[in-house]
Amino acid sequence: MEFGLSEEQTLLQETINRFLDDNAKLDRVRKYADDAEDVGADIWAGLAELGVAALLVPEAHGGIGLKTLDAAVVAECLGAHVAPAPFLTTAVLAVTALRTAGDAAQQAQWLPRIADGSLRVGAALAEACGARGAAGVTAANGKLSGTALFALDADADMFLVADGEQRLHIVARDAAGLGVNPLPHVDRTQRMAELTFDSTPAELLPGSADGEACRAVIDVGRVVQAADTLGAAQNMLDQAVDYAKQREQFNRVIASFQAVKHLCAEMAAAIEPSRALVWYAAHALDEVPEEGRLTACHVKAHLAETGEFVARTATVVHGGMGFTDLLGLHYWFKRIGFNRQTLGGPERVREEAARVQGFA
Amino acid sequence: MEFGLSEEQTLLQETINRFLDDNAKLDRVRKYADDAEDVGADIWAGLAELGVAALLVPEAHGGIGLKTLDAAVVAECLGAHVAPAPFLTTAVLAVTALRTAGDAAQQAQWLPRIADGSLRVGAALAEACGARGAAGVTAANGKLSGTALFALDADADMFLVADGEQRLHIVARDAAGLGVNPLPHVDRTQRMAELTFDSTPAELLPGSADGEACRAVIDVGRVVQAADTLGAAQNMLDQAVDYAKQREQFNRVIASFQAVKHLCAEMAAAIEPSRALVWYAAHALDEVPEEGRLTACHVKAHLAETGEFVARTATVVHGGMGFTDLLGLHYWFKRIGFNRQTLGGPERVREEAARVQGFA
Amino acid sequence: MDLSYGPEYDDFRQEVRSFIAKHKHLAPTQQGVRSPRVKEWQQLLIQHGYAARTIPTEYGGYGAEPDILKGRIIGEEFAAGQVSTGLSGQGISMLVPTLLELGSEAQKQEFIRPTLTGEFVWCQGYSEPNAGSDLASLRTSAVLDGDDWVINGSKIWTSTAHLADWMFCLVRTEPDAPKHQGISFLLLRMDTPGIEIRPLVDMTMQPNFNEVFFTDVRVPKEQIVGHRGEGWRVANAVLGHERESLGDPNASLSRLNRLIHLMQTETVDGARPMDNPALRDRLMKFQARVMAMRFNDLRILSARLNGADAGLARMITKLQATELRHELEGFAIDVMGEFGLLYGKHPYVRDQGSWQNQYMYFLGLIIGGGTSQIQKNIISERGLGMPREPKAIVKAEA
Amino acid sequence: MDLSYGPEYDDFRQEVRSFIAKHKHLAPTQQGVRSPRVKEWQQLLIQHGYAARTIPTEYGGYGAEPDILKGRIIGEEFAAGQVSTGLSGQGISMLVPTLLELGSEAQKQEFIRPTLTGEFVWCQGYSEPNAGSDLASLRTSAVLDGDDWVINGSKIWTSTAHLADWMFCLVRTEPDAPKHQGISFLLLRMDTPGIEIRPLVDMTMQPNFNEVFFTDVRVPKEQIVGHRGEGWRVANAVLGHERESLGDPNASLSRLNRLIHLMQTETVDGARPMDNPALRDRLMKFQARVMAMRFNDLRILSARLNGADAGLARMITKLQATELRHELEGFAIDVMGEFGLLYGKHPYVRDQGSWQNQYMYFLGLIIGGGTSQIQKNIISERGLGMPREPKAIVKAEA
Repeated sequence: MEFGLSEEQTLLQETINRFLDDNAKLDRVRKYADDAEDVGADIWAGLAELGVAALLVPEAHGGIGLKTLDAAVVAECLGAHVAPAPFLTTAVLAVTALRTAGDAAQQAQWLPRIADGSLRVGAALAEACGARGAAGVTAANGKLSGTALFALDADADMFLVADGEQRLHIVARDAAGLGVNPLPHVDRTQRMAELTFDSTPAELLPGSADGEACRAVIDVGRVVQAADTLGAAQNMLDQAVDYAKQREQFNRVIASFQAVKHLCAEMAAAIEPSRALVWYAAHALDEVPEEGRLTACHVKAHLAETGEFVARTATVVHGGMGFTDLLGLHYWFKRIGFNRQTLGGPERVREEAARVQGFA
Repeated sequence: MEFGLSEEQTLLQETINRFLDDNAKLDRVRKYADDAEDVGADIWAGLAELGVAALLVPEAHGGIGLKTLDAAVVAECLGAHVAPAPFLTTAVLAVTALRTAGDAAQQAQWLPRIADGSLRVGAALAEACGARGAAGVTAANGKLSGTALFALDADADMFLVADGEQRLHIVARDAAGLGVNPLPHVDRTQRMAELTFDSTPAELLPGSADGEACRAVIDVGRVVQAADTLGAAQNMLDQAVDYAKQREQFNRVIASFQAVKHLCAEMAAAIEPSRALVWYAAHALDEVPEEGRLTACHVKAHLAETGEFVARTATVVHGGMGFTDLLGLHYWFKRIGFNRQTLGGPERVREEAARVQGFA
Repeated sequence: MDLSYGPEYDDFRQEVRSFIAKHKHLAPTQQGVRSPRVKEWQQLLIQHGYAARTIPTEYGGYGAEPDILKGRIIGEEFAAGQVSTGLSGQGISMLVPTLLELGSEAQKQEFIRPTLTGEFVWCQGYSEPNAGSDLASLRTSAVLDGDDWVINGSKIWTSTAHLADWMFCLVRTEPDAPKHQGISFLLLRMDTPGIEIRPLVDMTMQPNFNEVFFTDVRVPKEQIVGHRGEGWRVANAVLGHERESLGDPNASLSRLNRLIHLMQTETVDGARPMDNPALRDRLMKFQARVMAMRFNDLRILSARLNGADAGLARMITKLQATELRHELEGFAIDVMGEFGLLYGKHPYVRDQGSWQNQYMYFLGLIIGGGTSQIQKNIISERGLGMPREPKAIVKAEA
Repeated sequence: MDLSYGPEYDDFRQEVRSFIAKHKHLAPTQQGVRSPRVKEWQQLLIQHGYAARTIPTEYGGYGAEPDILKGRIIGEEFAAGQVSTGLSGQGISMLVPTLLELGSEAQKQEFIRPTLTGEFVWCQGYSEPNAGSDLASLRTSAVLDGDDWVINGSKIWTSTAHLADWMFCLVRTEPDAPKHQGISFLLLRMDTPGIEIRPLVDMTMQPNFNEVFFTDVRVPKEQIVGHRGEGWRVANAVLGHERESLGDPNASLSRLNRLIHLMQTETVDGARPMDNPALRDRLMKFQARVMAMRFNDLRILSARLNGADAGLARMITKLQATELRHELEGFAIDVMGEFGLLYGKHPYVRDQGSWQNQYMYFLGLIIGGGTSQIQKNIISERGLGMPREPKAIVKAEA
């Protein structure tokens, strides 16, 4: 009986955090955020060197063959550092899609390149989580047409695309008829684009015909994204506590005011059970399959709420400094906000949780 | 331009409060709560003497002919004192039903007796606000059959009853085939009963055929009940502040702890706009008919939420003493809880608010 | 992450199940501290190591090594079998561990065995009307007069005072010492002259608690645990345990499941509450919170197994669990509407009125055993390292 | 209860409407404190009494008797006509009333008219990096040297510093006095040597504010309003007004209506967000809150008309209104999902990104102008008569 991270996972956490402490400091993040040409290649290359890109890739394909909980550990580190890195898309969503639905040739072609960090894959799954407006992609004869709004990782080399029947396709960035239109949004640490398809050649992942693979990819994405939110929220609490211990008003550090203390206590009280839920949901996806989808929905929605509460409260504890760009606290605030809306907003995901149980 | 209570209304408020201060002290309320035989006749007689029973009865029928806002003022006083009195049922619901849907003979027969305090009318409207289980009443040939759950005022002399088509009927307590089965519930300051009908003679209010009268009765009931909650909530806040100023822990009055102060501030911040909403909703029912139903729904739901928050928070400020029966704080807690569920719970009423605007 | 207990424990679980299957017919169906059947059942449990498991045999226990998982398995299986786990109460849960840690040998010999067998029923006398959150300001005094302590004052929130043979209590014996150092921990018989017990009705309208008044109550001077002035330390040796036990996540889960059942069986205008998307959305929020607290509890368990402290995960439990339960019970009342208001004896009352009862009772638990305000102080100070409030110069103006 | 303004005011409303209809073509379509069109429009408004309405004619105003309802009617009609109400800013809203109340005759003559006409644009220098909630601990110093004050220090949150001709500010002139009594209120030209302005980008990524640094900035000694050490009182003469203005309930209503429009026009999987009952339920909660705040505002207005203080109804406005707006804007983002994240220039961005912008900006307003924590202190102390926190003996341990 061991509910928690293993020694290896703790070591992984320390390794990634140390790397990000050194290589994804806030000023590096700002540089990425301010400069559209900067794709954060150095950060991703460094992470790939540490095995992050290869984490979920099977050993047979040059990977490490770890599990969702390990991915959650990494995501928590990335969220804590608001690090720009295509981890969720490339190392989690694309790898899961290929493993679940790719044929042997596809796996052999792409998984090793993902594992060694040389291939970066974006993910256009928004329509499978609630298609906005007229967006949507249709597939026929190996070609895609239509629009995928809100693809994650605008800078990818190729894209994983869900069509209107939740089949999964792989499209090269330079494929004929593919348009990649970056969408400006609040969280400048994660880039999003609209993809337009005009009879664009695509490769179907053959195992995705019944839509189940797409849903499995979304499940793991939601869990890993929740872990990213967890890391961001924990970091905001840490920053708030540290700031409160230094900032003086009325001849006292504000950390000695009961109102400030209670705000911090409420954040901690929201975060701790959320952490346990993230761990369990990650564990369940691999080990308790009958609970996996339900806990994936719940962790997505619950961390959206925890994150929103912490993002607001930690900013308030910082007072005016939280509102300025000076400390950069807003990068965390916006990352949490981004994670809330992508891959399914909270009401949507809760309704899915009800449906999984036959309640709706 | 005058948003608020008139001098007459302030005077009314003072008069009622003074009467209740003298005649409905907590120990009197306890006596009523503990003794099933005590119908609170003294309190109601005294209130009737002050014109409370006659408030909404037209002058032509021996009443005072005042308006919903005046009734809200009285209800706020009653809620503040958790006073047992059939005001909502007799003086508001029944009078509104008779005025709106009764014929001249019915009005002449009953309104003067209501006005002079000699006739007490209960109200069985729960099914019109969401029929639970198989409950419901059918009407045919001047007779009622079926069950009305959760009739308000178990001690009434006659009952206003909504049938399954939201027509309104008057049934005497001693009518053949009427069963009045008291239902034990948490709020012992307001009594509720199940009514069973077995070909029970009833008098239809002829103006209620299209169901609109029933809905109008519910509208005014919701507003006046919200005012009752407002009074109860304000009183709980007042008690909490007073208690916090006296109670000492850690060598300080607890009112000097920021956490306690902020809980009280949050209650005040919830109550003040709620008061304005109660006033406006009451005003709108008479003077801004196009907004009346919408604001009646909103005030019911909003005061349910404000009330719940204040009931919990004021109890917490009282600490262990709030949990005991010693101070009787729970009478307010339970009154607010009762008002939340009767005449439509918050989700139900919000959905009605959406429907009124064509949103659902 | 490994949520299995391992083969050794699977075997143990089987043992427990066999015991339950074999002896279930002997188990009492009602709690009642004086019933012979309860006492016999308790004796049987101790013999098999399912009660008093880690108490040394010389004091009447089973004498097993502490094993958190075995303890948990016993709890799980007895709950699953809906079988009584024997006697409980503050004597067994608080006094016995206290005596084991800080009692004299004579006290251990005198009190532990009869407490375990149910011969001595105990109540706890800590809180006073003016010493709640600030327990250390308690005023009930004990003055040494010859060979006796003479006690005057009163206690409140004494849950089983009317049933108890004995009380363990905190009294002020050193009025001139700083407030935490002036307290002693005494044991006294409840039939001692000068004790008056008044039932304390709470908002659930049940006398769950009592007030106890002391007028010149004489207690032999050796009935002190630890030394004079050490009572605060003695009491705190086991206080932490109580706070955690308020937040049993399995109880929340079972309430949630019961609520789901209600939402699928009640109807409003012919539709089930479960068919109402706004209510369903609220249900899903609660389900996620209940899950999160269950896994948080596993995390704490896991830390204890490793001899570690779960830190914040443990500190937030009482705060979160009591608020969750209160809100969950309140939501069920919303789901039931007027049916949710019913309370008392009536065929229409759902689930014996437990929703209203628990809605109020858990508000009491939000307050009791360290209010949510005190919990937040603890979390921020001990968990987050934020400074204590500066001491006040003067009493605040009233 | 009488929500009509009465016949006199109905006439006045007609007048205002006629004016707007007749002159609307002259109104500036963009704010810009230096644009000649804005200044001409301002002049026209003052002539007709729609700007500077109650400022005496001798100082360049219209010289009308104060009439709250007429003021409100002007605001309502200009808003309805979507026509600029002329110049605004802290010079007009804060400095002019301050000078009228506490300025010398010379100061009134010198500053009010050019402020009203837009010749002098002002910024406010109150907050400092280490003096936010605790404004009175400000450290920017002014030392009298000959006929000049010499200022050193810095200010923050100075919204229009980069556009302003003048600043009114608080500086510490009596370092040895108790902190509230050591402050003076000075007026200074922004082109004085030694002033450096740095734009302060906030979380909306816009430079809504500035930092202003003073190095040996010399200001003629007569540019003080009130006496030395009276600055705190001078500033507070009009501070209360700012807090209330943050909570305009009509703005909340117009955002709510815009949100309703969105919920009826956006689609998810082919259905409108308005068709989602969980979102609809949330919308209805917000609608009730917006309504309640609107009527609360009417109550405050009504009290002002009667020369009374609306008390708690007024004190809770800033707290409630800023939190409501922040949450309402955040809800709209939920409604829009990923569309709600879009921000910047792009055809897909809804409503010019105003939902994200206002979501963040109102979080800033929850913090600014007295954080919610400070507001709750004020409500509990001034509104509910609860005692101030006792003074600390020592600085808390860090």
